[in-house]
Amino acid sequence: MSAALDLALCALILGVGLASMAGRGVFRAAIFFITYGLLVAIGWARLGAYDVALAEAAIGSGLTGVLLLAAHGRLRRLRAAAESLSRFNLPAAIAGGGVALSFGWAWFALPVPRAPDLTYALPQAGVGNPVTAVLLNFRAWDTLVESIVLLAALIGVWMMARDADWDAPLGLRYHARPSGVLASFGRILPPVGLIFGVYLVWAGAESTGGAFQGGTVLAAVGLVAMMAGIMRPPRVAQGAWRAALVLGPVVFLGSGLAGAALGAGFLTLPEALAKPAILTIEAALTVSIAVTLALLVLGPPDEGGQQA
Amino acid sequence: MSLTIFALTGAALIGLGVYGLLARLHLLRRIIAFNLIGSGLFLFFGATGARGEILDPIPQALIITGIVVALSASALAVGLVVALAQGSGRASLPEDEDAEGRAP
Amino acid sequence: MTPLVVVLSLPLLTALSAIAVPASMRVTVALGGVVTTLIAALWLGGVVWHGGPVVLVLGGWQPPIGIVLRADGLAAALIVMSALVIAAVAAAARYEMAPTPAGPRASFGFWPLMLLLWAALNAVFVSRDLFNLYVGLELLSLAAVALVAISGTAQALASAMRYLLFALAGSLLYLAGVVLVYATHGTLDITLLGARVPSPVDALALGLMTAGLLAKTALFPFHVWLPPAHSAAPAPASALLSALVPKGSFLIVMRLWFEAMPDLAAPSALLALAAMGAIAVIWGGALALVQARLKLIVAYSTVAQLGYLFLVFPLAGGDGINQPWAAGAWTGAIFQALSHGLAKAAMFLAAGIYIAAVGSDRLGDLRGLARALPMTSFAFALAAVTLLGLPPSGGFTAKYLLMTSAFASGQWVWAIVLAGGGLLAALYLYRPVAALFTREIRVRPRAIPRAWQAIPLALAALAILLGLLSAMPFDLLQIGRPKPAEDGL
Amino acid sequence: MADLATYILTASGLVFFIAGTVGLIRFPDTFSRLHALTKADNLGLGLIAGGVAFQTETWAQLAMLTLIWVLALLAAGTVAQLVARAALSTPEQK
Repeated sequence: MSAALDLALCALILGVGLASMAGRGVFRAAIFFITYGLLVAIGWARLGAYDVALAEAAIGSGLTGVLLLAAHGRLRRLRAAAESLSRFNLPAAIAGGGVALSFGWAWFALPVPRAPDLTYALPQAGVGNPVTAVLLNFRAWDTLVESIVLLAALIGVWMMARDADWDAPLGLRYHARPSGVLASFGRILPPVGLIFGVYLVWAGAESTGGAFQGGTVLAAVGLVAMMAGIMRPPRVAQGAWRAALVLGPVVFLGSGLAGAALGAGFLTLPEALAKPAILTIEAALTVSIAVTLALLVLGPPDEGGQQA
Repeated sequence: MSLTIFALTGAALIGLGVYGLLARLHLLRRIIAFNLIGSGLFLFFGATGARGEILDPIPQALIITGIVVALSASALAVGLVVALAQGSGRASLPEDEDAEGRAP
Repeated sequence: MTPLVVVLSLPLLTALSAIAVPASMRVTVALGGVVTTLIAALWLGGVVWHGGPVVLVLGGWQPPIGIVLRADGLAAALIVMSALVIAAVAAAARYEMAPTPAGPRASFGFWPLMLLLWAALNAVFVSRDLFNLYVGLELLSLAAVALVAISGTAQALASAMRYLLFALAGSLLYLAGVVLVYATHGTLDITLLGARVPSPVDALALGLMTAGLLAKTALFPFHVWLPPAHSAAPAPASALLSALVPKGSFLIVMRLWFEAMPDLAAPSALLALAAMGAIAVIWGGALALVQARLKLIVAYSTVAQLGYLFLVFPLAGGDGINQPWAAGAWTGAIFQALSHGLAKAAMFLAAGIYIAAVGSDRLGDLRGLARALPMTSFAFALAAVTLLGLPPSGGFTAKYLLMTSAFASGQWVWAIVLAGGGLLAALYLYRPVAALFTREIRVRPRAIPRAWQAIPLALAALAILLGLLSAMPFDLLQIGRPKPAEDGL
Repeated sequence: MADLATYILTASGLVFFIAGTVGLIRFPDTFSRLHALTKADNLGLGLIAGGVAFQTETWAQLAMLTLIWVLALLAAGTVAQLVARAALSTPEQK
């Protein structure tokens, strides 16, 4: 029964993935990709990887999808959304087929699994969720660099602004009618979303959740609030926003350096301090991730998009 | 059995993404192709991490990191596509259009 | 606080500060960070030289649970070279990326992006964890792509997009190999992988990782993105991109083939790597010959000069690692990476000065500029000496070591490539040097501060010094070298 | 007993989802499609949530289930409104 369910799910994933590559029009491709991401998230839940399922649904499907749709809207305005017709491309098919076959072969050629033994390490990690333990303790350096990759992408996106627009607010303007449905939604959602986002971070220490998943929810709340006209999109020149961008990485790096200065070692969390330290780092990271993600979706400063 | 299904689906998705990356020229479509390859790879990875008696948390953590990195790259790519279209009115690379013999 | 921790964290911390502080303080903060990190890098070089490799077990977690960083002689040499290049680039960027010539957008972005690129390079040079290397490479690539796009022209944006497509394809190929490695061996640590139980999947994993890294290193035939991208960026950014960025991915190729999976280095695979390098030397040189713009000549020369690096694989890899000539070839390749980094940065910074002076880098517009900008033009000529491999430069030491190994091993075909590449370099560098030093003067150049003119000269002089004092870096490179061959040449 | 209630409620929820999907595919224009989608799917989701509610062990789980349904309801209503408005302003889009 369960294998049949997985088989059906995977067939659906493949079908929707195919539709996002082969279908007509970039807009459809983006919609299919979002659907695809949600189905993959279900797949992750089937594999028992609930943290990954959340990350895939929130970031892989949701945020990436919003980015794609926003870009499509801008391209349509620039009359660059149309796509030339595509014929079947045999060399590409051979390459894709070859890659797929070699991974298929690799699956059956893999030796018996040798996962590292975490039984002695996990109790010292400070958190009960093993995935959070890996992310914020065992492989904290990965996570620190990763949070900076996100920030580098944002600085890169800002570099796409036209020089004349540099002082403009970030992103295109959206005007919601003050009495409209979106405005009311924008007023209802933030309190609920805030609680849920914070809950995800808090829960991530012991069960499913984490800074990236929670930060994504908070970013979405902020974006809805901005679209509803409750919050103004920031400008690059506003120092408080830039401080929020770097807060998480600075706290993370600072705690790592504190470990080195106190003699424990760079990025070392003494067992007694591990839990409060991880929660502090995660709280600061969540703020920065939420702001960075929201600003990534808004895009570079843009004056030209004034429209009703 | 289920793990094999997921792993082979992952493998097929990687191949599908490679096809899209090579065959489609619109840059948004190529960004989606990159994401398909990435997520197929992660699915394959997740299946390998689930083979033991307990679910290995390290692949899960690596996959979450990978998802965030993929989003960062996609965001930069999407920003570049829009900026490129602002300047040239096109969302594909010039040499690809030449190869196709027509501009969209 | 060890120098390794400072070298890793200070560029990051400075980048974060440069983002957060107001515009008026940005350059001061960034330069302060650059100087301090440079000192820490030299300190690290000294520590490694005297005390051997520096190892950092992050969080106290040994692999396969945690990540280990290790600064051996090779990593320390690259860290010191990068620090010198970046210090020079930062000094030049004070003039070129100031808000007045560059605009508020570019002058905001350049500093954090340069520092993030630096942090990524240092992280890549010392990391022993394959997935951590992936995250570091992504930071490197995204910062590099953003630096290409910083000039904002349509051509720069198209070049940046092409670069990003290659970089992402390279990342995914590399990541695919990493996934297979972990699935097979349950570890990502290079040292542990060196002692792994071999599996049939290893060859696929190594092939995928290498292909991805070659795309990022711009080895022929994956080089098409490099010249337009490197020439479209502002000159200080071009210097970073050409001198430093490809060295990160190249170093990982070396770590994979010499340390993680040396048993898989079949002669045919090593030959293929070097053959692609040889074609890059010839093809890059030939294309540099027909360019009309200085920055494009210098960028195509990067394609050629990176090709030399790959000659190391058949000379020192696989079974050859125990041969007497292996040490020479291995050291020669690293010398090539170091001297090319210094000389290429000098050339791009000189090109930036010419563009600031006459507003163009077309060879026709540069005629006679040596009279107005003698220091810069002398620097360009000195850097050319290094790229040609003439004594007493670092480039000479590099090519001499590679050539002696080629003869000693009987693989004289690589010696022909080295000689032919040198000849081509002489031809394609003769054109700009001749134009600069001609007697006629076309235009009256804008005045350039003398301190700015001296920056490329300092770098070019270091590239020469590398050859004069080659005994010192030679000793440093041997520290922590995989399986040092006892009887060198 | 609880299992039986779950079966009945989720099954009837699924029927509504199928009906909504058929409507989405077969109806001629944006507005009638929105009808099919929002009404049928919200009801379907409510029934499924109701069915799953019989399997919850704590009040917190029940509260979360309710929250999911309410949020989905709100979001669907808002989005339907926005889509309809967009469809009104660009009549050539199907």
